[in-house]
Amino acid sequence: MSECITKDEFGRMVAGAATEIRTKHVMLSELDCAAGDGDHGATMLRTMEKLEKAFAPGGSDDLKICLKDAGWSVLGVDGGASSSLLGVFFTGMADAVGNDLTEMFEAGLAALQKQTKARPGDKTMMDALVPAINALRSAANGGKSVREALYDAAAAARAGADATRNLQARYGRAKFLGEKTLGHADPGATSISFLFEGFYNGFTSVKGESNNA
Amino acid sequence: MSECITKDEFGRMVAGAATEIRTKHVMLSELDCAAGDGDHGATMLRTMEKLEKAFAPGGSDDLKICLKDAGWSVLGVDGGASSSLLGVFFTGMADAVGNDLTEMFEAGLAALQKQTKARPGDKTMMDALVPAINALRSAANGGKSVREALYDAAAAARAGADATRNLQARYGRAKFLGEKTLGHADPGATSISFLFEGFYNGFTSVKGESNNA
Amino acid sequence: MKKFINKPENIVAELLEGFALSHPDRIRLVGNNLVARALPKAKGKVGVVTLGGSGHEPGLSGFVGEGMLDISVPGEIFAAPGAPRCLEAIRLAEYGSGVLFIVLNHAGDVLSSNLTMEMAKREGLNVKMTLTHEDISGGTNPEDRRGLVGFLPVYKVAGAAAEEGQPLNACFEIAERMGRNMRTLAVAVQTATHPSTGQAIFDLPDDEMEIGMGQHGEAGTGRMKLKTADETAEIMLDMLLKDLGVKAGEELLVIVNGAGATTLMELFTLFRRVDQILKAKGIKLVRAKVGEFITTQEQAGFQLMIARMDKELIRLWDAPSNAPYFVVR
Amino acid sequence: MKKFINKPENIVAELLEGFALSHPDRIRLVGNNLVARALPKAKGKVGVVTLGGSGHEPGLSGFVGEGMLDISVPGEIFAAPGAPRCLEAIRLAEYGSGVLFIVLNHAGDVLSSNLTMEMAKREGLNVKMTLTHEDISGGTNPEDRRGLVGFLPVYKVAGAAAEEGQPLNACFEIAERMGRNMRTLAVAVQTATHPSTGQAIFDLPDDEMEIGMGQHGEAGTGRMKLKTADETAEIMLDMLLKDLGVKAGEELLVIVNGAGATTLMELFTLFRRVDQILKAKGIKLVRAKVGEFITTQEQAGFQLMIARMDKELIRLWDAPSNAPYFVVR
Ligand SMILES: Nc1ncnc2c1ncn2[C@@H]1O[C@H](COP(=O)(O)OP(=O)(O)O)[C@@H](O)[C@H]1O
Ligand SMILES: Nc1ncnc2c1ncn2[C@@H]1O[C@H](COP(=O)(O)OP(=O)(O)O)[C@@H](O)[C@H]1O
Ligand SMILES: [Mg+2]
Ligand SMILES: [Mg+2]
Ligand SMILES: [Mg+2]
Ligand SMILES: [Mg+2]
Repeated sequence: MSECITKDEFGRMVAGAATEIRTKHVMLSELDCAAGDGDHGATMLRTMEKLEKAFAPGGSDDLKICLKDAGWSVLGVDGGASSSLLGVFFTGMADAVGNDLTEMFEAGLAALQKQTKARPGDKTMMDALVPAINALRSAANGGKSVREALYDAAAAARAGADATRNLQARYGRAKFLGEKTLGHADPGATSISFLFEGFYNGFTSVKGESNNA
Repeated sequence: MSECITKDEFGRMVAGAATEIRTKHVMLSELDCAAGDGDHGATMLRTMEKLEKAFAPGGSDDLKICLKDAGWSVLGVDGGASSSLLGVFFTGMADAVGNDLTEMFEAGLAALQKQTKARPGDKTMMDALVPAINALRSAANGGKSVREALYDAAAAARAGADATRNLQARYGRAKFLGEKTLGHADPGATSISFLFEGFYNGFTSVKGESNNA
Repeated sequence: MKKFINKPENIVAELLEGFALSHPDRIRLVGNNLVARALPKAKGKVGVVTLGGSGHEPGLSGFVGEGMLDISVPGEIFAAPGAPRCLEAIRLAEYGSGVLFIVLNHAGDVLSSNLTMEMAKREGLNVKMTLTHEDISGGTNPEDRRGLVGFLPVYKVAGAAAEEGQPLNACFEIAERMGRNMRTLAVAVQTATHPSTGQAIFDLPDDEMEIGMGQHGEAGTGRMKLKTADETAEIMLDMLLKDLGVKAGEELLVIVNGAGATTLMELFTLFRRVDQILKAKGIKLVRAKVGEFITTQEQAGFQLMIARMDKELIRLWDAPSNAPYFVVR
Repeated sequence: MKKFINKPENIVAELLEGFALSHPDRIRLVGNNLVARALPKAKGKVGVVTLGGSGHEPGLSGFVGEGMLDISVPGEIFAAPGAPRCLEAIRLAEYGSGVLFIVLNHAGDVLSSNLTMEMAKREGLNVKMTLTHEDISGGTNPEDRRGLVGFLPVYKVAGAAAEEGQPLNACFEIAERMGRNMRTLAVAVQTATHPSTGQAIFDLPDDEMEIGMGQHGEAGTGRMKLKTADETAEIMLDMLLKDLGVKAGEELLVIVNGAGATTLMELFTLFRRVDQILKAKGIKLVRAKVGEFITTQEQAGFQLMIARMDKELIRLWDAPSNAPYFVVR
């Protein structure tokens, strides 16, 4: 995998992610109730609305323009930490359009890491995002296809999100809860795993293929 | 009965009434919770404190002065309707000192009736007070002793208070509750019955006689 | 009950102490726990006095100040003060031109103030009493209409008139005119606990609200399923407009008063709908006040008040005040 | 949940609409639901902007007005607004002498404001950001100290400095000085329900309170049995005085901020004890404010804030303001 992704392909990925979030947003809010303020599902729904709108038919055909638009409008979701962070992430990806998909994701991550000190282990979205992007990189270095890479990324994100159950929060609202955050997966990490699951579903959907890459 | 009452005799009546209220104030507040604001017991306790103080040893020997003092300080209990009404009642009695006990009570009632339109049947303290004073009058007219008169008055007050259970409140806070006041005795009427019970107990106490008049 | 209090019997004394200490430049306690201005009014002006139970803070003492009340007489929790302290307040508020005594229609308060008036007259004091009774849930008999948050405009306009030196009769007429032209309706959704007894002051099922609930949990007549903000505002405003007979083109003051636990967020939402309805009917909303002016502990619900204003009432409503909970520049 | 709302997704828009309508002479909504003064500040003065989640009314938009804030950027319920609207607010509050951006230390707000600052700098806007973080329950690391009701004195003194024409650097220094000299501690006894989800935001046993509870139910460290008003005031004031290192003879501002369902009655009772303790220690209580400035729905509890004042801070605290929920004559 070192192909550039097209606007349509990324649009399908976004649509897949939006479907995933729409089916699971209640669970995201429930997770956020356990150690946060219960709004994460609602914020993710609004975030996906903005993303879909940026890739809606009739809009620009330029992936960079679409991603910039997506980033800005996700920043404008006004939903607290997660929408700001995801807005930064998509804005960072936009700046790397022209490079391959892995590089774009890496650029998004780099932008994000300028805004937050949270790293894997801190029980935040980073616990899903960093392994997912590492998986993309390994897949690319190993010559796998985009489809295969996205499959690996989704699996890594899910594993990372699941593992947050055993961590104590050190960032975001939940940090003040300390030990009480043990036993619940981090909502932000969980939604990242849904996003990557959806990216894969969306990327593969049109080709009508089965899920086993 | 047409004797004048002495300051000491009235002081004993007050002490008897205070004892009665002190043992039963919780029940008064509970009744007031059912269809009022739950403070009647507390107000009655404070009222009795003031009354006792007005008749405390070391004070004036003049019944008129003691009763005026009692009335004024009960008005100052700041406990809502009942302490104002009782303050008026004792002030009215003070103005009639020199007459016999029945006439004093009647003067208290007359003063009270200038301040409230409530009459027997309206589910207020009047439902106990009016029959009690009527009983005093009958006893006096029938030539009974003060002790006998107070015994009759206590019985009449109790019957009057009990009967309020079947009435709907038309005055005081409870009037807004309408039918919901059915089934509970009126707190103010109940405390009037305790007062008369106590007046009798107090009047008879020093003579060490039994309760059957 | 989860309240930050000490001994229940000391609640009123302690809260008054704290209130006065938090506004040492404006408020002091005088005589027998009366709340008075730190700087008394100039000689020759009419004094303005009120009375009422405690536990409703900032009502009523929060409105003592230049341009509003001279003295308030706080009673025990939810209980009217007796006549002796009211009389004391009136004597203190006599600056040479008489005293206006503003009384909210509640049984205990009326009893005390009638007694106070008798005593004051016997002493030759020059006092006029005005009664507020604008709660339309009481039915059509004015005696059954309680005094709710309508005390606020009455304090304000009568207080302003007194401050600018109007004579007692004029202050009284202004208070009465304000009183005749206002209507209030309350709704409750959640009970308060009585701070002295720790008991809930009423019960209400989880999905119900009660229109017409009084200041102390006295029941109203309108128990119904919980409604949205818009529906609730519509029902209540409709009743108020009808009762006051408001016509298109008239000018209204609207007050939305939170009962204690109902948020400003909700009060703003409700007010927004009131504004929309008035606009649609061509009625002019000329002044508004949204907040907590008289509360019942942590009760949830609110009072909606409307008042027909005229030029002079608006002028007096706008006049300066430095009452701690009603500052007007 | 018993709240007067309509559709949960419209809460913020509707409450802002109602807020603006209830103060048409002072407040209007501009741009993308930004809360601004009806009459913008004179050219040549520093603009003052803040941001923060909704559901905490009157905080933060209730303090927009002459002498305080120029624009506030309200987010969704309990959620920081994103950078785009903050940037819009800063552009609008640029009257020719730069903008002071006051941020309360909460994760989402800091994230948005850092992004906003980057964008503003890229546009060449002249902005300085000041962070409030006075919640001592967060430990000793300033990053872990949240911004609680301390925003109020910061808005007030910086707003007054800007209003009187001080340059951006001076306004910034004043805000920072106020910030360095203040400390807050919160206690909660009863949860709020989240108005959008209807869920309780935390649990607390019937006989317990929690010292250090944050603005949105973020847990503190001091869970303990419910105490009396006096005991609670003593524990909390002691921690605050130690942390700020207050010595006899110094001058303090004290704020007691109700969380929503805690009554003024209780706040006055608590304040009374604070005053007594300070007197006993020879510390001067020079200014005080008791009321609801930032709430968390119908949560019960309060925040106690102390701030070391100097002559200039007192002068600026006393300066006039016409912000709807902080009027100073
Ligand atoms: N500083 C941070 N760095 C990375 N992720 C964060 C940070 N703060 C919060 N998050 C993520 O955001 C999630 C919460 O998102 P959300 O509930 O939408 O925002 P908020 O906490 O403002 O209500 C957390 O579960 C966590 O994954
Ligand atoms: N107008 C009235 N006339 C006669 N009695 C009254 C009147 N109003 C109230 N009461 C009596 O007072 C009692 C309530 O007393 P209390 O609870 O002490 O006062 P409040 O109602 O002010 O709290 C009632 O039960 C009733 O007997
Ligand atoms: Mg959240
Ligand atoms: Mg009672
Ligand atoms: Mg009472
Ligand atoms: Mg949030």
